[in-house]
Formats: sequence, C-alpha cells, structure tokens
Amino acid sequence: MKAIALIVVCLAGGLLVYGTVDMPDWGDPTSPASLHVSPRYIEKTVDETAVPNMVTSVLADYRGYDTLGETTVIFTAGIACLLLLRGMKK
Amino acid sequence: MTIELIIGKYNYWIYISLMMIGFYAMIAKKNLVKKLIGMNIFQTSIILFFISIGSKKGATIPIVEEGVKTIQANQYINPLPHVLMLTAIVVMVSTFGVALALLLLIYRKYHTLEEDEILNLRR
Amino acid sequence: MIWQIDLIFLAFVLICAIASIMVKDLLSSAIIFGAYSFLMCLLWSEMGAVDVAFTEASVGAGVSTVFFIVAILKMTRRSKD
Amino acid sequence: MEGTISIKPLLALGTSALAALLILLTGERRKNLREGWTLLASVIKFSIVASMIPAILQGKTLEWTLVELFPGVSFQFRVDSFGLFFATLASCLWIATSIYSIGYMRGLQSASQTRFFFCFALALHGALGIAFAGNLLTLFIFYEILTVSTFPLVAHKETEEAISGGRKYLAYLLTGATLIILAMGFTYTLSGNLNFKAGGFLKGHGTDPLLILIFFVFIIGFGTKAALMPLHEWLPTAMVAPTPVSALLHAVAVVKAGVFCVLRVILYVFGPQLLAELNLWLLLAYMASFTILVSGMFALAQDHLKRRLAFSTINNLAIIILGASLLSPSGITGSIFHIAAHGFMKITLFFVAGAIYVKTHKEKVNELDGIGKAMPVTMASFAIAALGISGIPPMAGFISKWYLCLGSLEAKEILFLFVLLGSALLDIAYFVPIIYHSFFKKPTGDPFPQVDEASLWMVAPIAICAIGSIVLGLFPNAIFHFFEIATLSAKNVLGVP
Amino acid sequence: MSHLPFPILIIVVPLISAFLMILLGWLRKSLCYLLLIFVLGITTLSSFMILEEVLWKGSIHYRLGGWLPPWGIEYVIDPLNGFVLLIVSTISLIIGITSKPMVEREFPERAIYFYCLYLLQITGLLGIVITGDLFNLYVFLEIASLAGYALIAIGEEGAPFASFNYMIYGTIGACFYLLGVGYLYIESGSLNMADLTKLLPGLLSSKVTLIAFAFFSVGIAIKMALFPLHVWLPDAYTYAPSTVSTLVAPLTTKVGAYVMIRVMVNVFPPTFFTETLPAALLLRWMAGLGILFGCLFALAQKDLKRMLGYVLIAEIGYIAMGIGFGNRNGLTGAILHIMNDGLMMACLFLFVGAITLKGWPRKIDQLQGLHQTMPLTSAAFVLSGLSVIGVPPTCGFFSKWYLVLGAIDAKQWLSAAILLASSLCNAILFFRVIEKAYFGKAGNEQRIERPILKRDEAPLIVLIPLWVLTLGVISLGLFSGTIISNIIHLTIPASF
Amino acid sequence: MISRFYDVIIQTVCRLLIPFIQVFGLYVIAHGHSSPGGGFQGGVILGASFILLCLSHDLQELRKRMPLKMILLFCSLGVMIYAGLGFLCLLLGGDYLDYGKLHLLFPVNEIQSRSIGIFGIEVGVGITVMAVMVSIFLNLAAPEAEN
Repeated sequence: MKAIALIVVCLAGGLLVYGTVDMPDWGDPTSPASLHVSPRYIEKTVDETAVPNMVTSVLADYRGYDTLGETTVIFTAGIACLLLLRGMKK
Repeated sequence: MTIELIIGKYNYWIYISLMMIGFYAMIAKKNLVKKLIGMNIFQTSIILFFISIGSKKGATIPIVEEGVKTIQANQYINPLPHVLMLTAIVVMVSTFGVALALLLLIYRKYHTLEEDEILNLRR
Repeated sequence: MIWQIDLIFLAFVLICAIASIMVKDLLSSAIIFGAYSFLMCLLWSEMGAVDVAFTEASVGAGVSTVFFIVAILKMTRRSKD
Repeated sequence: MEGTISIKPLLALGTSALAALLILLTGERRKNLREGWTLLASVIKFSIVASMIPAILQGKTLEWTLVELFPGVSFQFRVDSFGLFFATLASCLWIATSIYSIGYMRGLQSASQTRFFFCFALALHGALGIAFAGNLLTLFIFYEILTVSTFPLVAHKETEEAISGGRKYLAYLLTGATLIILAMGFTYTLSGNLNFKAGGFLKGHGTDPLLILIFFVFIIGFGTKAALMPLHEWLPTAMVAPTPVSALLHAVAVVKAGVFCVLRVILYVFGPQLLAELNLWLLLAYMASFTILVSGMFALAQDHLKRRLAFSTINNLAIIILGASLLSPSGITGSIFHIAAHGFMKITLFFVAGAIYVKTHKEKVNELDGIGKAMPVTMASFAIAALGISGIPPMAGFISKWYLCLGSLEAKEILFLFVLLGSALLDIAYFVPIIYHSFFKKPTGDPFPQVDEASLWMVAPIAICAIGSIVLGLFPNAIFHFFEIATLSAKNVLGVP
Repeated sequence: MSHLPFPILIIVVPLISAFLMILLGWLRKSLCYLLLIFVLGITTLSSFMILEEVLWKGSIHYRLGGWLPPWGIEYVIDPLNGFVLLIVSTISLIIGITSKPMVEREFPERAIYFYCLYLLQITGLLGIVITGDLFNLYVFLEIASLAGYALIAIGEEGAPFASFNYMIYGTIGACFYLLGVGYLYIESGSLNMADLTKLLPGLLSSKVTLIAFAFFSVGIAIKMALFPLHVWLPDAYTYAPSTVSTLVAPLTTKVGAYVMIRVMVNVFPPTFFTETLPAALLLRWMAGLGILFGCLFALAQKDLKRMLGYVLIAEIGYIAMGIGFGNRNGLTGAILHIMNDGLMMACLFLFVGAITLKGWPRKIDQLQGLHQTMPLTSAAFVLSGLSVIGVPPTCGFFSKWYLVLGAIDAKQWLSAAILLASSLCNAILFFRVIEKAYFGKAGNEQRIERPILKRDEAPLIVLIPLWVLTLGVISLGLFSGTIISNIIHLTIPASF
Repeated sequence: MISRFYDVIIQTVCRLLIPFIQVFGLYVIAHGHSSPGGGFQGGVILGASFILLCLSHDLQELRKRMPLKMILLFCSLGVMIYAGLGFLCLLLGGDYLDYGKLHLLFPVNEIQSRSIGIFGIEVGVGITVMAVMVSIFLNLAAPEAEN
C-alpha cells in the first residue's frame, strides 16, 4: 500500500515538475498571468470601484460571484456541522 | 541553462515537494487525523503555488496608496491569484471543519482513528 | 522579496510539514501544523499577498488550530503512524 | 413499393398491449374476466390482422410511422406480405393457444396465472411487432420484448429446474441480442439505413469480408432464437415451461420469430443477389443441413416427449432456413409456407403433450403405451400432425417439403434434396414409434383406468389445429391464403414479376 | 428586459431559499418541505425556459456583476449546458418530492438542516453546470461536495467513515482540478472558458498545458468515479441515507461527466485529447476496465444498494468511453447517457429507498415475495433494470447503441466487445434480483406454499415519482431521436 | 471539558480583551477597502473572540451569549445580505451583483455605489463567517451527551 502510494505521489510530483519546465520563471513580470487579464484590475480598480485595495475590489466586485460561492461554502460547512453533530436535539 | 532553470523554478519545485508530502500523507497514512493534516498541507501548497503565480519581481502589494495618480500594471502584484486563494482558504477551512465533525462522529462510533482498526471493526 | 529569507522560510515550511505528519502524538502534530500555517502566512506576506497572509494568520494559524485541538481533545492523541 | 398509410398495424399491436395491461389490472381476483380479456384480445387481434390480407394480396404494403429514433430510422410498422404471413399465423394460433392455456392452467391449478397470461399477451405483442416491423431497429425492439416476456413464462413453475431453464434461455438469447446490436451497428454505419427492402439494401455498401462478418454476426444473433444447431442448447431445457408456453415457444412466437428474423436478414437486408455474390447461401445451407441431420438424430435419442418434440422443432426450423438459403423461388416459397405448416402441426403436437400431462402427469415416451384408447381424439390429432411433419401427403407438411425439394433442384444442389429426404425419414423414425406405442401396444403396468379425454378447453384447440393442418395441406389457399402470400413474398424478394 | 433573468434565477432561487429554509424552520417545520418543492419547481421551470431559449436563440451569456467576461464571471449556456441543467433540475425535483417520507422515517429531527443542505447541493450542481468560468466551477464543486459529504455522513452505521473517505478522495480530486486551473492560468492568464478556448490553440505545444490537461482529467475523473479512482463511491452510496443516495447517485457523477466533456471537448480543442495526446486511448482503457470491473464487482455483491453502486461505476465507464471514442456518435452516446443514466439510477436508487421505507432488507436474497407486497414498485425496478441492461425500447438501449456506433466508427473492436459484454453482465445482475423478487426461493417443489403477503405498496408520494421516472425511462428511449437531433447534435462541436 | 480549571486572571484578561478583539474585527471588516482585510478576516476575528470567551470561561457562557438560534440567524442573515444585495441589483435593472445600480438608492455616483455595495457584502460575509466559526467550534466542543 505504502509503496503504491509512494509511486503515485512520485508520479504526480514528477509530472508537475515536468510541467514547470515550460513555465515562466518565478516572479517573471512578463508572464501571461501578469499580462492578460490582471492589468485591468490593477489599473482600473480605483476608477471603476473606488476601492484602493485591489484584492477587495476583485474579490467583492469583479469576481463577486466567486465570493458569494465562498460564503455559501462557509455556510454549508456551518450547516453541515450542525446536521452532523447537533441534529439529534431540537 | 540548467542553472537558470533551477534559479527560475526552484520555488515551484519546493511547492511541488510540499504537495507531494501532503498527498502522500493523504493516501498512505493510516491515521485519519494525519490524512486530514495531509489534506491541509496539500491545499496550502496549492495556495502557495497560486500565490507565486501572482508574484512579480519589482512590484509591490496590490493596494493603491492614496494620492497615486497613474497606475502601471507592473508596479503591483497581480491580485487575481490572491482573490482566488482567499476563496480557496475558505474552502479549505470549511472542508476542515466538516472533516473534524466527521472524525468526531467516527471516533464516537469506533473509539479509534486508525483506518485499519476501523476496517477491522466494521467487518 | 529576498531570496535568502524566502529559502529559509521554505525550508522551515518543509520541515514543519514533514514533522507534522511524522509525529506520533496528534496534539503535537496539531501544534506543529499551526506553526506550519504561520510560516506559510509569513511566506505569503513576504510574497506580497497581504490579504491572503492575513486570512491564513487568522484562519490557519488561529481558528483552525483551535478547532483541531478541541477535536483532538475530544478524540484521542494516540496515533500509530 | 410505396406503402399505404394505415393504422391497422398499430391497432393490432395496441390490442395485445392493452390486453396485457387489462390482464394485469384485473389480476388474480376476477379470473374469468382476466381470461376473457385474453380471448377477446386474441380474437380482435386476429380479425384486424386478417382484414389486412386483401390489401396485401393486391400488392400493397401498409405503413404506420411513430417517431424517428435516429436519422433515417423511425419506429415504423410496415406490413408486407412476408410480415403479414407471420402475423396471421401468430395471431391465428394465439386464439388456439389461449383457449388451450385456459384449460391447461385450470387443469393444473397453477400459481401466478395473472403473470402467465400477462406475459403471454406481451409475448404475442412482441411476435406481432416483429412481424410488422418496418426496419431492423423496430424489429429488434420487439425481439427484445419477446425475449424478456418469455422469461417468466419459461420459469413459470418456479422450481430450481424451471428457473435455471429460464436463465439459460435468457443467457443465450441476450447474448444473441447483443450480437445483433453489433451487427446492426455495422449495418447502420455502412449504409446509414436499416429499413427493410425486398431484395436487400446492403448491396453496394462495404467490403466483402466485412459484409460476410456482418452476415455471420446476424446469423449467430438471430440464430440463437431460431435454435440453429450449435446454439440450440436453450431450447430443450426451456421445455420445463408449461405446455402452452412450449407450444408458444416452438410453434408460434419465439423460435418462429427467430426464423422470421433470419429470413428477414437473408431476404430483406442482404438480399438474394448479394448472398449469391458472396457465396454465403451455400455456407448457410450447409449449416442448416448439419442442424437438420444432427437434430433429427438427437430427437431419436430423447425419451422425454417434450424434448423429442423440441429437437424435432430444431430440425424443422433448420429446414426453413435451408429453404430460404437456397434462394430459388420454390425454395423460398416452400420455406415461408413451412413456417405456417410447421406452426399448425407442431402446436398440435405440443397441445397433445400438454393434455397428456394434465391428465396423467406422464412425460416420457415409453409411458404412453395404450393411451390412444383412453384419449382417442387427442392421440388421433397427434398422429395426423406427426405424419404431417414427416411429410405424408394429405397434410400441410407435404406441400412445403415438396416445394423445398423443388427448390433444391432449382438451385442445382442435389445434396440438399437428400438432406430433406433424410430428415423426412428421421421424422418418421422418431414419430411413428410414439403412435405405435399409444395405439397398438398393450399397456404393461398401469392401464390408465380413470383417464379420458381432457376438458373441452383443451381438446377443441387440439382438434381444430389438427384439422387445420389437413385443410392447409389439401387446400393451401383455403385459410387466409397462406400459400398465395408465401408465393407473393418469394416473388417480391427475388424481384420476379 | 423582456424576459425574466432565468439564468441567474436558477442558481439564486435555491441559494436564497437555502438560507430562508433555516429561518423558516423556526416558524413552521412543516413548511420546509413545501418550500423545497416550490423552489425546485421554479428551478425546473427556469431550466426548461433556458433550454428553450438556448435552442431558439442560441447561447445565452449572462454577466455577473455586469463585468465583461475575461474580467468578470459569466454564465455561458449553450445547448449542452441547458440540457444537463434540465436533467439535473428535473431529477432533483422528482427526488425532492419523494424525500418527505424517507426523511420522516430516517431523521425527522434534522429535517431542516437536511433540506437546507439538499438545496445547497443542488445549487452547487447547477452552478457547476451553468458557469463559464473555471474557478467558479471549483467553488461550486466545493459547495456540492461539502453538502454531499455531510448528507452522506448522516446515513447508517458506516456512513461517517465512508463519507470521510469520500472527502479525502473528493478533496484530492478538487485539488487536482485546482492545480489544473493554476497551470492553465500561469500559461494563459485567463480563467474564462470561452477565453481559454481562444487562447489555448496557440499554447498546445507547451508542457504546462499538457500537465494542466492531465490534472484536470484526473481531478474530474475522481469526482465522476472513473474506474481506478472510484474507490470512494460504493461505500459512500451504500451507507448514505436512501433519499440522499437517490439524489447524489444519479446527479453528482453525471455532473462530473459533464465537466469532463466540457473541459476535454470545449475548453481544450477536441483534437488535443484525441490526436495530440494518447488521452483518448487512456480514457477508453480506463472506461473499458471500469465497465468490466463495475459489472464483475456488482456480481459479487449481496447488498442491493452496493450492487447499484458498482453498476453506477460501470455506467460512468460508458460515458467516459463515449468521450474517449472522440467521434460524433460516441459523444452523442455519452451525452445521451448522461440523461439516461441519470433517470435509470434515480429510478433504481429510489426503488431501494422505497423498499427500505417499507422495512424490507436490502440483501438481495431476502427479497422473496417482494412483487406480491409491492407489485408496482418492483415493476418499476424491472423496467429500469431492463434499461440498464439495454433492452429496447427503454432509453438505456439507445445510448448503448450510439456508443456501439461510436466504437465502430473509431474502429475500437475491443471497446465494442466490452460494451456488449457488459450488457450481458448487467442482465445477469438484474435478473438475479428479479428472480429473487418474483420467483422467490428457488428451492425444490416448495414453491406454492409461500405465505401470501399482504399488499403493502410504497406511499404514493414515492410511488408516483418512481413511476414518472420509469415512464421517462421508457418514453425517452422512443423520443431519443428527437432529443438527439434537436438538442444533442447542437452540443457537439462542428469539428467532430 | 476544554479546561476544568477557571483561572480568575485569565477570565478577567479575556473579558477585557474580548471587546477590543471585537472592535478590531469590526475595523478589519470596515477597513477592507483600503487595507488588507475584509469580511472574511474580520469575521474570523469576531468569531475567534467568541471562541476565546468559551475557552476562558466555559461552554455555557458562550451558549448564553450566542444561543443556537442566534447562530443560525447570523449564518443565514449574512449570506442573505450578500445574495439579497445581488438580488436588489437585479431588481434595480442591472445584472446580478451589479452594484453600479445601487446609485439609484443612495445619493452617490455609480462608481462609489460599487464601493458601497462592496462594503455591504463584506458585512454580510463577516456575519456569516463569525457565526459559522462559532457554530463549528460549539459543535466540536459540545459534550456527546448533548448531541
């Protein structure tokens, strides 16, 4: 069992390492991730949302729907705990 | 060439080794709590990976100082991965909470947290 | 972003990760995991992800460690591996 | 051949489906009503089917399309001469069978009769659907309905033996069905079409080896139901079923449906021309001949009456396939006609076997000494049918065998003539002893003191079917123009004006 | 705006109602069930309207927060989405209706939380299907999974442990998915599916894309329980409470299958997994092995629900195999099978739910006499079982037919053989149960002396939905031609 | 169960500390616009303050402050604020979560209304997160007999 796990883990790790070869270097300012979508968040956040903290503006506005989902996840967890551990009473 | 590769990528490799540790703990450890820790390590390493996608050399934290007029995209770190990872952390902690609740249930039922013992008990 | 600090943090993080899954006592494991989270948080803040670091500090190192300890106290500290 | 749109096929099918539903709803509580439904439905269905005969004789086809299942293939009923032939036979014999099964079931006070009648109606539904299907897919749908609905019938007695017989039946037939799916898939991929066409539609599609492969997959698929020799194993085991079911299996629905499907594939999917070009007919004919001879010998060796009949059935089914594979006009006519002739005669034989079982609980051949005295009408009918199957002149079997022999001459393959003659001899060899035992041999031990004829519910169908097979022999066109329709189909298929 | 914003209503209505459910639970507990039905009704209605609109007017794009796609999140509903949405919402409505007696029997005191999580689970599933953003998909995936873990864990004896295992595997799956998203993001800088479709053809040679694809596939495969990654499924679905397994079994895996189609065929160019990579080959192998494995293991089971779990694994194999053929017919079969399998599995698991509701054991060899007490219920089981076997005219046949056609087109004889062999295996499986239920004990000659059991049918609130599903199983087979030419053919990219 | 010994010093210090922690939590929620922080972090801090209350006193104290009904109310209320705000935008004629439409209700321009919307949802997130944290903790910490 452990040997299989080790093989699987190494396989996954090896694949991931193999993938990194073609990646942009760490912290490369010209990587596609820094050039394609994100510049607008950085440049327009104040103009478009009047929020200087880009993370907040992206979190709550540009990708506000994700955050709604996130809150729902939290809510789900809360209800799940109630269902699992508390349901008997009440 | 190889040196450049190593300098440029070593961070990723460390994340990946972290990921492997977590992954290994998830599938090979017999203790359920250890599995859970592995799960968390796995998730945090992914978060680490995402955060490092956003990092930019020579850029600062993604909060605009007051009074700054012109904003260049390469002045600030890419905020998008941060946002995504905030969500991922939340997911992580939610999963963690539910998992602990499950573990509690399991422990109440079997009075052990070892996978093999539980499997024996169930048989 | 100073790569020496970065490297040190990463090394610590790795050590903590390995330690937390190797330790036999679950309570220590939880504590080490808390330390791991905190180091992770430092790493992130060092990378400029302040929001994420803040969150991790409050969640990973804070609340979830508390959850963990509470749960382990309710269960058992024993672990075979 | 443009089809005339007609709702009759749908009505005929609807009748049996509705009957099945009503039987289920009426249930165990009102037995008379339940059996009433069966009778009523069989009569109505038969009259609907019969009313289509004139139109078919004029050379029309009747069509009714429901929904398109996928491009080019609809859920479609299309009644042509061949289909109608089978439908007429099936629905006609259903009346007889349902009368008989009422008597049989009451005689034995069998359990779960509702299920029995329900599945019976459903099986007939399937058989009729096969007859009316306008394309391979529709045919396959009903083929599966037939397969599945027969399973509870075979396993009806709920004994270990019955259930394992049912299992075997299902295993064989479902395996066949999966092969059919494969073959249909190939056919559809090659031609984009599954609609039957007299003379075949596959010509000009695909390479020869592929076509040969498809052909064999089809033959093996449908051949399981038609009990071609290496695939016949399920049939004798399925004899554990109640006798009406065996009658249904062997005379009317299941195996005949299998043969019908094989013929459909030979004549309406591949077509005589293509088969002749690929030289497949000869191979098929050899397979059939093998089956004929071997199964005849097997029949000789059987002690159990119903098993002997089962092997006789295998024998006759192969004769039908042989006739069709000769691809000559007389051969095809003979083989189609033999479907009806064998149907009438074999159903009589099984009815008799059932009647004997109900009255005496005897199933072995050598236990029947002297039973002819006790049940004269029954055993006389048995004699008529048995001789008919062997091909003795006044009965229907003679005509079909005669045409089959002609067919083998037309195909210039004398070998098959000898096969046919040999099979006739085998038939005589395994039937005559039974007749001899029952009428002329003195009973050794138990002389059937209290046994007389079975109830009228059972004797009447027996007698009617026996008479039917004589009438069919004397005047092949008298009842429902069986012979004419068979000739017509042969002409259509071969493209002879 | 002339039309109602159905695309958003379909998510937001169940979401908000889930929160309302908690508040409503204080006032009147009995109202919860009604709210559930009402909400699911709205969802079904909206999904119906959405599908209709999509079919008439083309894809719907809905921008959340009013931001343009690559920056904001958008919903993209094309026929494939719409179709799966309709399946998910309809089945969840039907199962929702049946949930009442089961909840009252199994955990009446937790009904509020249960209904709340039920809605959240459906929200998650719908959200996965409807979204056009890779990360958003992850978020909803987690909602659905978390709700699923909790719902499964309240089942029988072994449920928490099974659920924990499920959680471990599910998290690995989700993490792999997230890794895939990360790799794609680092390579392309985008998270939007439509945007990625445009960007990816230029990036196919990169190893990063390759690895991203690999991790996507593995992650999704875990979520949809494709063969070697199915380990969590049988336990989880066996021990789950019956109403939960009825909901989760038909839907979760199917939604996973949808994501797989979406990612492999739409996000990545379809040629990528058929030609550039041996992924299609691998998928076919996994699927083929999965089908065989599922069938064989199902044969070994004594517990009906567990058997169905393994059947489900085999069914997932069908869908994966259809995708793996990489041709039009195969994909048609796969998409059709999403619908058909959803129906069949809902029907079968609902049957198990119905008999457990009446106190029957789930052990297969203890089912004698079932058809006497519950004739209609067991008839539904027979019909859906026949559909799994692939007997026409039930719908199971038609998807299998397209899969066989796909196999022939792709010249995959082995796959075709596996497909056909599995239907035989399924036949053995289901007739084994049917024999027990209908022919009772196969002992010697003691058949008629079975005690005549009184008729004790499942309550109408279960029976009617069960039969609705059963009729769906039969009739949708006959209408599959219409469905395919009007919906499914629109979902397949033209390059196929 | 957490600790059987209740130390006066710890209790007093915590009692003193908790209000500050709570204020800080509120600050984090409110100040998320221009500094790190926001609803989630603030919510966790608020939740942590209640957890601290439980740790320093006992379970009953927390139960008194935060009865189950209140937790449930907060849980759903927070998400309701979020989803409802989105729905409000929908009603005002925009897309879902399009805060730009909130300027119809508040006397601000479209861009600032986005800022308001963000604040609104941060508050919602904060409430939910706080309640859920407390609820998870309570459920984990509660003795078996009560469940």
